[in-house]
Amino acid sequence: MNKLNLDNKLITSCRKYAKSIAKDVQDYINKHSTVSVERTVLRLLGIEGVDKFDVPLVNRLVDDVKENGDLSLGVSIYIASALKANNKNLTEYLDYYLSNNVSLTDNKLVNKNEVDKILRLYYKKSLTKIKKNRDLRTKLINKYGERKTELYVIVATGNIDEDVLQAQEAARAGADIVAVIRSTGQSLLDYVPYGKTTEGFGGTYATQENFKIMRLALDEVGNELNRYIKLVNYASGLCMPEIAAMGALERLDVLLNDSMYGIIFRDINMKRTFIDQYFSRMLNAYSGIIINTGEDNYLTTSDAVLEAHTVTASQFINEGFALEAKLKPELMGLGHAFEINPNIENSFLLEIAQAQLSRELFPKAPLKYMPPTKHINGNIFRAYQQNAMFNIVTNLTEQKIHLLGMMTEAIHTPFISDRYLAIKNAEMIQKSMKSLTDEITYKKDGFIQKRANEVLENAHMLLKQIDKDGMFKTLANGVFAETKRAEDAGKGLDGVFKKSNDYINVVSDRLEAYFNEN
Amino acid sequence: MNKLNLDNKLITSCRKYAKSIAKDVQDYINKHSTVSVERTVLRLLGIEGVDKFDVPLVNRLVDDVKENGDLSLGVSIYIASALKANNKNLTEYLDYYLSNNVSLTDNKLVNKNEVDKILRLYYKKSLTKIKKNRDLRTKLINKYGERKTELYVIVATGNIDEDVLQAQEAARAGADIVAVIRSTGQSLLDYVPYGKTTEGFGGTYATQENFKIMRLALDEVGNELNRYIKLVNYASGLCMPEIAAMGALERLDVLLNDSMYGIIFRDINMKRTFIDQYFSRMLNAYSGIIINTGEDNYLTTSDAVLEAHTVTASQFINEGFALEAKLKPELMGLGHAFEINPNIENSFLLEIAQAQLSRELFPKAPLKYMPPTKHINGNIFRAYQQNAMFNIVTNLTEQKIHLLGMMTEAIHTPFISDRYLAIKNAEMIQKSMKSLTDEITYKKDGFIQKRANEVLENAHMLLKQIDKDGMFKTLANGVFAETKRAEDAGKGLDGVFKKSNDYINVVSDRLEAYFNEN
Amino acid sequence: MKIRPYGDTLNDGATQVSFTLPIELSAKAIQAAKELAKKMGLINPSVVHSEKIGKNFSFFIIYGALNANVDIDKIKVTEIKKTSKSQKEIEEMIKTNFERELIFVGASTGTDAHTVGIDAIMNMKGFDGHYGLERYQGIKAYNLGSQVNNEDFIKIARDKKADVLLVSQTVTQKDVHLKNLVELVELLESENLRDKVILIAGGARINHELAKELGYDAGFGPGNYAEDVALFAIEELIKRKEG
Amino acid sequence: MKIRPYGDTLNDGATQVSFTLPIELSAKAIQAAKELAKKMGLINPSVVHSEKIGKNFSFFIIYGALNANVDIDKIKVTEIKKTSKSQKEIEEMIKTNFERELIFVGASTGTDAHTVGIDAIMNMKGFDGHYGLERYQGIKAYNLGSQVNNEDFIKIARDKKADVLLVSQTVTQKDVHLKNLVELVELLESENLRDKVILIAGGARINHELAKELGYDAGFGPGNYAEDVALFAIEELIKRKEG
Ligand code: B12
Ligand code: B12
Ligand SMILES: Cc1ncc(COP(=O)(O)O)c(C=O)c1O
Ligand SMILES: Cc1ncc(COP(=O)(O)O)c(C=O)c1O
Repeated sequence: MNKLNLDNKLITSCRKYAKSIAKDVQDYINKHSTVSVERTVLRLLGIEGVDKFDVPLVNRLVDDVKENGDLSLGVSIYIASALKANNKNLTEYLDYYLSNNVSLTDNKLVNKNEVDKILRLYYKKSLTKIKKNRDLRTKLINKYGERKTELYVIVATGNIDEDVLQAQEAARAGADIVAVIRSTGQSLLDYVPYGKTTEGFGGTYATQENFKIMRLALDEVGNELNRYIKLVNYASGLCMPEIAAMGALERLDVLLNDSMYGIIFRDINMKRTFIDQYFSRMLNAYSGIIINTGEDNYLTTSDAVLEAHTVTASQFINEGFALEAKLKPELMGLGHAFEINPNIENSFLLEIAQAQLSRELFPKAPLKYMPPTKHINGNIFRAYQQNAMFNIVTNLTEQKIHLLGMMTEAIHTPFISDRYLAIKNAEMIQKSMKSLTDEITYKKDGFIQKRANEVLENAHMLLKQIDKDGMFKTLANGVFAETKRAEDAGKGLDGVFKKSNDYINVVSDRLEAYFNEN
Repeated sequence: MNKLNLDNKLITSCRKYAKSIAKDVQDYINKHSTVSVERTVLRLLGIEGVDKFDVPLVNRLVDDVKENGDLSLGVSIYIASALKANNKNLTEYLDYYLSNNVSLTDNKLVNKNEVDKILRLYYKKSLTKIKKNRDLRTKLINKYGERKTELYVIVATGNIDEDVLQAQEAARAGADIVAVIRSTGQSLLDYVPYGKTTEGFGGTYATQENFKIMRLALDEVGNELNRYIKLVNYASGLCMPEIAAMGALERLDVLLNDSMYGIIFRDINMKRTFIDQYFSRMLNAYSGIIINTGEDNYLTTSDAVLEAHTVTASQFINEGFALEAKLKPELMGLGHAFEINPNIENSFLLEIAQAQLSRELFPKAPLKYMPPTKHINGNIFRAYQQNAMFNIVTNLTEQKIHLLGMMTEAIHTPFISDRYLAIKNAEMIQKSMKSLTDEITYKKDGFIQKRANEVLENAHMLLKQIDKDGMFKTLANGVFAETKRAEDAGKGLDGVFKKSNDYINVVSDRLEAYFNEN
Repeated sequence: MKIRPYGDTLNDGATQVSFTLPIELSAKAIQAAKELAKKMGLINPSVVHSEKIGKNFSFFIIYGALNANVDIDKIKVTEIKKTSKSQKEIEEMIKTNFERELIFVGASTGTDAHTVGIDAIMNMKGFDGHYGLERYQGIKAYNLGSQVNNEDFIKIARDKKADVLLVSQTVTQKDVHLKNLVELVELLESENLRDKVILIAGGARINHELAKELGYDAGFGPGNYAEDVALFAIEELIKRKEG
Repeated sequence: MKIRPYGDTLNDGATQVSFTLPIELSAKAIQAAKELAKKMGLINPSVVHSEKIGKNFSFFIIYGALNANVDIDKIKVTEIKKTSKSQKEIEEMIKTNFERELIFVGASTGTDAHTVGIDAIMNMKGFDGHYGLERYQGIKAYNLGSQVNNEDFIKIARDKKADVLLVSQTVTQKDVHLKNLVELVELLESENLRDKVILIAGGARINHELAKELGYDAGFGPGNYAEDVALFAIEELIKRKEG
């Protein structure tokens, strides 16, 4: 795996800066929580469903506290107090809550120390279920084995039933991983839609029921094929930790989980999403779900040659964030992409340099490698070729999560035949070039090595600067994706609050204890 | 260019065997001539056109001698005698010949020594024209420059006017070399059709007029583009040397010229075509026309993995034949192909090994590298990918004449869009991977090196065997392309004759003298 | 002049088609594909490839000769000629004809998060070597970014006293862009603003034809740059001033 | 059941088309492409790609929703079921039903030089792991190779007393294969031989349907092997013996 002759000291220094950058943000995070974090706690206590106005119960409860109580204490204490005061179990209390015009804040608050005792029963059930999911996943993967490079496709019809059909056919065609793309705009909703859905735009709503339906379908087809088919969905957005919880409960295997994506591409407030990200990644860590980060997206708005180092720097920072959340390298699906203009001389060599650099910098990470999108046009034949070239680099540089490019990338979300042809494209490369990476070495100080080292040096310089400026200012400067985002602008800031000294979050307390033990 | 770590002693030994094999056939050739060789002499004396039954004059004259005279003397002496006896120049004599019911053999034969003196005037005119063509080609190539790897496409509409249109558009799209495919079956005609043609099947008739029309068209578009566009046609077949002469006169740049192709794939008698080939290659050598050989075709009937060495062995033999005909390595466009089943594990590595082997064995030769055809099916997207993979190997192994694969290979002769897309495919690879071959080395004794050495060893063993058996027996055994051809079967044997001791061929005498001097 | 698709001979009608049928692959499925091709007007269609692409799906590639032709002399397209005017010349036009800065307000609207298109037209940096409107003297350009809903867009347009509105739409699935574009026109009309602005749409699947149909003044697809848009808007503004 | 092409939703009709038009690229050319697509029955066709591919040629890729559907229950295909019989079983059939060797004569006829197809069916070695007819006990197979003209073919068939004639045709440009195949039938009829043999055609563009139309007993395209051909011929010979 060592083909680039990289400077190890430089790498260590990058990590040091990244750690310091993440730590700085973490200091902020530790003092705050968000409505979404609190709703996640409720979900993990087992609260599901919507009221008669289709408002999710968890939203109603947290909003209730926000309006009528002191959310800075966290929602945990309010629930515990309500159960105790009413002498009801959770189901009984929720029935009571919904049928009578009461507030969660109506009750005398219990002593801080009692909270966990009252709620343990509930969150334990969830955490046990998640643990079982994790064990089952491990068991199934051990049973069936796992490909070195896994083929990842998306379904995006908007209709979960149609998605199921297409996901199963994709698995039969050879896909290892299936992602259900979310309906466009969902990431800006400050609640998670409920129940099975059959309408969406450019994707299907991420709901717990839809997760369940798809998980079942993939298990079914996996059983038919003697393979474990991984399921992916998207956490990034205003409900990051809630989706992480839902994904954990329904045995998703991968979650797109990146605050940077939300900030830059969805204009979500940075404070909000940093806090949400931390809690959601802790859940990912506990549930054994691989995260996918979105550095690849930077290259859709910035130039992939000039701004390559911003991807690398961001990967280091995302690694830093992930480590804060106790995520193991084996779950860090850092993102990168094949986005250099193919009309540039030696662009293929530049792509090799970049992909191999990611590979060598994060040797244990199940890197997510994205196909060309920006320089794909409506010429489906040209696109099919570009995807073949991308597939070659994927194999040459031994990536793990191999998102397949679609020949109709510039046209529509994939048709069933687009996906099938994409899989066959990747399979032909995988098979016909199986040992190619073992066969070849790159010239010492040649074009590829030089480029990789140059990108690493630039990333190092950038990290140093960011460490000086801090993340907030860096984002305001538009360092990533050439998009500027102000500290106090963007969506969802009103859902952020400072934790009081008496703040309690029974789930994160439990998880922290768990991580300390394990 | 040295990437395979080949055994030089083995290579030298291969060449020794090949030389001995070619020499053995040459001994046979030297004693014989054919009707086509004689017709070629007439063509180079300036005889063109057809009689009122559309029979080419050159056929009529040679048949005349065959019937009424002694062809073993060669046609030269009959023409010389006729001119002298009738005291006419050639044009006058031909008029006389056609209007009166006379035979070329009616005249008293001149003294052997007089023949050249009488005819020199005529063939000198042709040879001078050819020399001028050669010089002009060199001049234009020097003026415009030449790409390292030249993109070669075919036109095959059957209609020379439509061919012109498509050839010019191909050049504008980026083609460096344009081949006009012959109408299927022409290679079995024992005469060359005359004049401009607009009907053909799977290709356009190779006629001198069509050559002229296309040469003009390519010069025109080349002038527009500031490039020299090379013109290719096919000599192999029953009229090999005649087409070589026509090609020389009309400034073709490349001729498919391979007796082995005729024998195996057209069932042409081996003696006939060996003799024809020798004379035609002498003409190619004189006119600076690159020959293309057809080893690639073997892999359409034999397995490209198991029979790879037959291609290599045949390349050595064809080099041997070419050297006998005084062809310089710079004109030896030996053929090979990308024909391994892509479903075979590591087939891409096998292809690299084979292509690089050809490259290193014949470092000066403008190798002709053929695209996948056999394992292309009606899936045009898959085909486009296979062609991209082929284009990559072409660039990695620095081939010279790069025949472009068509996505519709399994369907029809190329549409204008097929050709365009094929050129764009190749250009994207050329540009984006420009320096890749300089960047990479193959593992010592790795998969690729091992395979190349194995093929070379097998070729060596085969050459040794062929040297023992002789070419005639070898072909009877079906060593190449798994096709057996008997020494005295096949088309065109009746056109072969043994030269008498008094045989004269003014053109070959002149050429031999020329080669001795140059 | 009537024309037909061209493969390798004039009027051969050579056409390639591909589609998936939601049935298992069989001789019957192949025949079904062929009959569909015939219904498309292909003479002698040849199913050159058929492949099982799932339990209940088969994929077909077909070649045939299209019977239909089209008379190109009868085709009318309202086409905005690509300008040969430079940024300088356009700035000059503004200076000559207007005493004030022209206000352009642009956004990628609705839930659309794609900004590259609108940025290409508006941002300093521009696209493909063509500077964006922000760099034009005489133009004040406000780029509101993406995910701007129509109400907010109109509000800001009114606040800024926009002369020209630029709307970008990239996501077209289930025709979400059409809904969104039409809604904007309706809102503008209901607020009596429609006639007071030049309304321009753009995006990968937008063209002038379509934009006109939807009630816009112009539409720009791929391959257009700031100068094309600026020139159109300014000529239109001059016309309106004079007319 | 009526079916339509399928993209990502049942009955969405999603269809891809590409062709070249013999005119320069322009908005007009794009519109012409769109109108042709409409004439093909595509609703809302979208020209997703257009490219100048020569001085006077432009290339188009189009997606649209096909309006037409096809009723698969009404489709009739005469299909030769691929056999599940093995070489052994077929040899047994011959032994049981005939006292003599059955004579098969095959060739790639006309100027066609492609032998891989006919070899796949006839040669010892076979194809894709299926042995050829030469290896069958009870069958005497003569493979005449390629470029055999119809007259010679018939002469040899008569000499060898052929029961079954196998004709391969690969080159189809300008329908040369049709001419050649029809000529063979006519020659056989004029020599009163047509009824005395089982006449079978094969090749990349041949199918049973087409072969029947041309007056053959059967036609085999890609994906067929010696056993399929042998079984058809032998069942037919038994029928004729009995009938
Ligand atoms: C970059 C990109 C993204 C980036 C956007 C970053 C950003 N800040 O813009 C990211 C990664 C965030 C993204 C996300 C998504 N994307 Co996106 N994305 C693309 C991509 C790769 C390129 C688009 C682009 O930048 N083109 C370059 C610009 C310059 O071209 P353009 O927009 O056509 O602009 C030109 C003209 O049209 C015109 N123009 C454009 N706007 C305007 C406006 C005016 C007024 C004028 C005058 C002219 C004009 O001028 C420009 C210059 O000539 C395309 C695929 C492709 N190759 O086309 C998919 C694509 C557009 N995305 C798609 C989808 C579905 C999404 C998602 C919904 C789901 C997903 N796949 O993740 C999300 C969410 C986005 C949302 N809700 O809108 C689909 C849309 C399918 C469809 N037809 O509906 C596409 C086609 C990919 C696909 N096949 O699935 N995407
Ligand atoms: C190999 C090949 C050659 C070899 C042939 C060697 C040989 N001894 O056979 C060589 C190199 C000599 C050659 C030459 C030419 N070829 Co060629 N060739 C091909 C190629 C690559 C593969 C054909 C093949 O072998 N297929 C594999 C066999 C097993 O498949 P099959 O024939 O379909 O056979 C199966 C069935 O159809 C069936 N079957 C076939 N015959 C029969 C008969 C019976 C009785 C039965 C029951 C079944 C049966 O059973 C087989 C097994 O399932 C194709 C392109 C392609 N990828 O298809 C072009 C192709 C056929 N060739 C073509 C052409 C034009 C030529 C040439 C005329 C010009 C040229 N391009 O050089 C020359 C001259 C040939 C001539 N006059 O016939 C064109 C034909 C275009 C058209 N549709 O008309 C093609 C499609 C290439 C192209 N796109 O231009 N060719
Ligand atoms: C990290 C990350 N999260 C989320 C998304 C998708 O988010 P949305 O559902 O907002 O389109 C992406 C898409 O590329 C992504 O890269
Ligand atoms: C060496 C050689 N000669 C000639 C030809 C073409 O010959 P014909 O015109 O007989 O098809 C080929 C075709 O592949 C060839 O390789």
